[in-house]
Amino acid sequence: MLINVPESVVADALRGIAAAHPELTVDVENRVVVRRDAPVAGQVALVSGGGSGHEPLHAGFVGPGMLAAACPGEVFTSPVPQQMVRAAAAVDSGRGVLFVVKNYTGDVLNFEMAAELAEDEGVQVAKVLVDDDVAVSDSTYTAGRRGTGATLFVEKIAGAAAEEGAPLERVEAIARRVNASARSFGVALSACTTPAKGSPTFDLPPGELELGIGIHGEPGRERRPMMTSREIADFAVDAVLEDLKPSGPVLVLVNGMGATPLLELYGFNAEVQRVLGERGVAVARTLVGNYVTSLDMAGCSVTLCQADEELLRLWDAPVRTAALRWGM
Amino acid sequence: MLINVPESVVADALRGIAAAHPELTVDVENRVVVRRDAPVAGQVALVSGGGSGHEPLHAGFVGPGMLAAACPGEVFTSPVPQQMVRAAAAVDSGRGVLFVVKNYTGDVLNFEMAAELAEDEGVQVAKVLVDDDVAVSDSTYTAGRRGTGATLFVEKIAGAAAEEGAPLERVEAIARRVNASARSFGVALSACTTPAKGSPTFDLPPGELELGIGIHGEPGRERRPMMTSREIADFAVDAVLEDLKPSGPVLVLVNGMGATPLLELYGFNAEVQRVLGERGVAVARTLVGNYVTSLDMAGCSVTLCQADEELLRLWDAPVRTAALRWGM
Amino acid sequence: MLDAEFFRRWMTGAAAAVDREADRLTELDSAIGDADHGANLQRGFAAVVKALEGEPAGTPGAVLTLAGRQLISTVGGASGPLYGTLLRRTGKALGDAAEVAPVQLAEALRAGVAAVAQLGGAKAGDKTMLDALEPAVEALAESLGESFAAAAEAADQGALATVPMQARKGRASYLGERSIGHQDPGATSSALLIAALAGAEGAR
Amino acid sequence: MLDAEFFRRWMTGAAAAVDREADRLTELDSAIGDADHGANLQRGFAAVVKALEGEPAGTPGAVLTLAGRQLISTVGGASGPLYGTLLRRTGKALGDAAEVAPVQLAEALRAGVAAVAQLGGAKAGDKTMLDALEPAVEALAESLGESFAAAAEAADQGALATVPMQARKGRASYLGERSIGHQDPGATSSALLIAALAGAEGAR
Ligand SMILES: Nc1ncnc2c1ncn2[C@@H]1O[C@H](COP(=O)(O)OP(=O)(O)O)[C@@H](O)[C@H]1O
Ligand SMILES: Nc1ncnc2c1ncn2[C@@H]1O[C@H](COP(=O)(O)OP(=O)(O)O)[C@@H](O)[C@H]1O
Ligand SMILES: [Mg+2]
Ligand SMILES: [Mg+2]
Ligand SMILES: [Mg+2]
Ligand SMILES: [Mg+2]
Repeated sequence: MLINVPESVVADALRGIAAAHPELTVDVENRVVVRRDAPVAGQVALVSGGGSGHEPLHAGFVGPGMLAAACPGEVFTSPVPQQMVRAAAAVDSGRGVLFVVKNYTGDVLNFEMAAELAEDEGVQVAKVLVDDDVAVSDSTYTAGRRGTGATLFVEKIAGAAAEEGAPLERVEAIARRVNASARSFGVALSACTTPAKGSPTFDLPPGELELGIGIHGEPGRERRPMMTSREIADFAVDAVLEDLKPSGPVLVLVNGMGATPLLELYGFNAEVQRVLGERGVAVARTLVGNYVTSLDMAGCSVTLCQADEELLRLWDAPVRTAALRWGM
Repeated sequence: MLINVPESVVADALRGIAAAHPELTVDVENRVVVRRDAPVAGQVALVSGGGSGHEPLHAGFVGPGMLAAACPGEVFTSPVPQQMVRAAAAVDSGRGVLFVVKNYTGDVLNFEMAAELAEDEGVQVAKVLVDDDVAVSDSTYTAGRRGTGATLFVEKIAGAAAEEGAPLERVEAIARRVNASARSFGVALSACTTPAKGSPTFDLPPGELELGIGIHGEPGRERRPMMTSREIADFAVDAVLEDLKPSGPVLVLVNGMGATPLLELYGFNAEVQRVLGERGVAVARTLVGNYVTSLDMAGCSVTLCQADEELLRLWDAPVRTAALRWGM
Repeated sequence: MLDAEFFRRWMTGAAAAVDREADRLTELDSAIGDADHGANLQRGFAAVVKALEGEPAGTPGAVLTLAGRQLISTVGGASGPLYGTLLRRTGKALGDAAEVAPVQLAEALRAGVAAVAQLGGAKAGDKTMLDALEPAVEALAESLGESFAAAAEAADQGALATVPMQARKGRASYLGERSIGHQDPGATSSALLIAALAGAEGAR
Repeated sequence: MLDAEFFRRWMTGAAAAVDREADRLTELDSAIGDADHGANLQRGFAAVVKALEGEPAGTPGAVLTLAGRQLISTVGGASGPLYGTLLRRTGKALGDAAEVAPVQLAEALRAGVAAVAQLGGAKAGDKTMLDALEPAVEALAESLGESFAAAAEAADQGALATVPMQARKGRASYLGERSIGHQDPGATSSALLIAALAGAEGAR
């Protein structure tokens, strides 16, 4: 690993982000990344956060048209409430703050505590829970579906609505609509190595893969002998479609887990597009890259989001962040 | 690996690029990626290419303000002359074409043949050789320095000059100036796995690293016990500075080799900035990310480019490609 | 009677135990979670010890609420708010008496564990820290707060009993049946916490 | 005399040898290069065989120039232009005679190898394909073009002799002293090419 000591990876990364992105205000000690012009008068502010190790999520999505602030926790560990409280105070223009929370017990509990504390301080807070991972059945036997790739869609699209000046209830409603319209499925071709553990989080022989993984280096629901890109695309897309049943065109995110070469990821995208074509699903936009990662895990995930005209317009709206940028 | 069969990885990736980027024209069969609006009247056109496996280089840099076309070869194998001939014909507006060639025997020979053939077809061709890797001593005992991270600087800055309408000699001169002002040094924390070989290209135990690697999965000049991010930054930056001796502010590229998590790469950037500060080198701009990769290799490289006002202005100029985009 | 010193010893002992067992906790978490439980608690209890060092003796309740707040503000993850709530609520239930009777602690702990159950929505058998905490609280109550050793033993047994369970809460639940056969990291750290309580008593 | 059929047999034999030895060539290239030499030549010679199948018999010169053009347009890398040039120049030197004498081939090959040396700027001892090709051409010339077997033997020896050399051209040169101790992949494939020549003769 390219680190100093496991204890300092997050602080080190924040210093590195600060140096590379003068358009961000980085509070290294308190672990809050804020767009420099915050609070922006008249705008609802989106605040997200979660464990580190998923970069560019979330700090790479801070900027005009997307997040107002991000709160990185330790690696794969949700941030503590104080981070979100501080972030909310820094970005609230008086029009309220939307917390974008990936559905993990830790994130839910810490953001919940933060919301209470921030409201005590007079900030109006709404929350949206992202839970798009169809590999987890949403039942009383689980902690509910995990938040994975759809987080990018929620943050981009609701962020665009906030940038347009929409009020908190509307930004929240749009965020919920995006989450409700999006589903993901992920596959690991290797485990990942966390700084704290220093060795792969699980054993996965080269000839096997894990289907239905999350983004925390955890094993998936099922292990199988290695499949081809074509077979993986069939499996992942069908898993998503079975649950989503889109009636119109979709946004597609073909996401790398961190160590899958872009060459392979684009090849996988070709297969994803093929299956979608075979299933009669029209594609409105496609994004390919390492956006919601799991450190150095090899693998990929597919997220589909059914997009009506409004969502599509907000998706296309200008955005200016470290990892996602267009139109400005 | 996330592939179908090794033989089809490049074609598969090109189909995936075509699906994700409607703003590019992708000739899958002939392996040429062209910006859709080419040829652009009044503009010199930059054409680059090289072996695949370094994505987003080069196809991810095709678009307004950067390359007019890219020619991807097989994995780690330079493209064949016909690709560049075809690309040159597709993008030449009559003002000539600049071939951006990384200094490897294969690339040099194939681009050379292509230049002859393209000139036979009436295209005015100039060439710039990128050879920035200080790990290789440039002597009669080597094939000369490798072209690595500086390629991004050359393509961006010369591309901006071309976009402004500069004539071929000027675009060529600027490209040469960027290359002459830039140096790189790379480090591998793991080998990479090529589709054709299917196993790591060399054995590197977890507790060791290779100093002075290139971007083709080849071993470096020297193997050492694992170093910290801080130590690696000291070593890499000093290796570059010893050779470059910059007298003014520099552009910094902190580049991941493919499998190094962005979290670690940003942390490494913090260390790179620290050394530069200690050595009294001013930093004008910093770019952090996986841009010139070696498939799934873990590791990083540092490229510094001394930047006068003109180069800085051209660096800041708008660019709109899959991997590098700002201002439009 | 148990004074503030006793509760400080408990926290210091818990911190030492977590330090010693951090790798094992992380290893357990890497089998059915995300490989951070050891590091999480190490960070948290180190902060607890540091905060306690900077504070005057105080009361039993103050010691635990301070510790709870430290965990909440330094651990993150699921275990931060849960353990933080456990200690804060237990501390609050102890009020501001300078000394508390063991039976009072037994009662207060029951309230703390109930708060954990409420916050996380888990119940016995879900393969969580509750599977160690609830038996410990029961054992302590049965002995009218007198036998911390029995509580520690019950917590240990409870942690062991998570091995054959299928997780229904927390990250391990994502694994479905594959969570079976592994001991829950949180239940394991809970057993350490209760063992540290017994240790604090032993040192009286 | 050697007719077009002979040269087709040479190319087909070379393609078969490259196919058979592809993994070994790639393995050698992974030690001091970029692990693609086997795949490169497989792709190239498959194209050669396919192109030859689609063409009428032609002349010895036409067979080799066609093969050379195929290599240039399908291999890429360093070896594509170099082997392509070798075969094209050899073919050109043979002119458009329907049959050529072995001594003519020896002469033509010498011209082809010289063109490789000129294009790549390498010379004997640089640890490249030239270290197999040049001894082969010498041996052939010495036997007045009569002993392809001697040429193959010389090429083999030449390839083996690259083991202790430090590379001064191509990718292996980046390794400096670490390139010592490995056989050069290009010299190895050159030995296969010359062995295929001997094989084509044996099949006469
Ligand atoms: N809803 C819950 N109720 C009670 N305990 C829980 C719950 N969810 C998780 N836990 C406990 O938390 C432990 C994991 O803690 P930790 O690894 O620190 O957090 P995270 O899962 O966020 O990485 C689990 O082993 C389990 O005992
Ligand atoms: N300048 C040169 N002159 C002659 N032969 C060369 C030269 N450079 C490389 N070679 C040969 O090419 C071989 C490598 O071919 P290949 O692996 O196909 O290309 P690449 O190095 O581009 O991957 C080397 O083993 C060497 O024999
Ligand atoms: Mg965690
Ligand atoms: Mg090659
Ligand atoms: Mg955990
Ligand atoms: Mg090679």
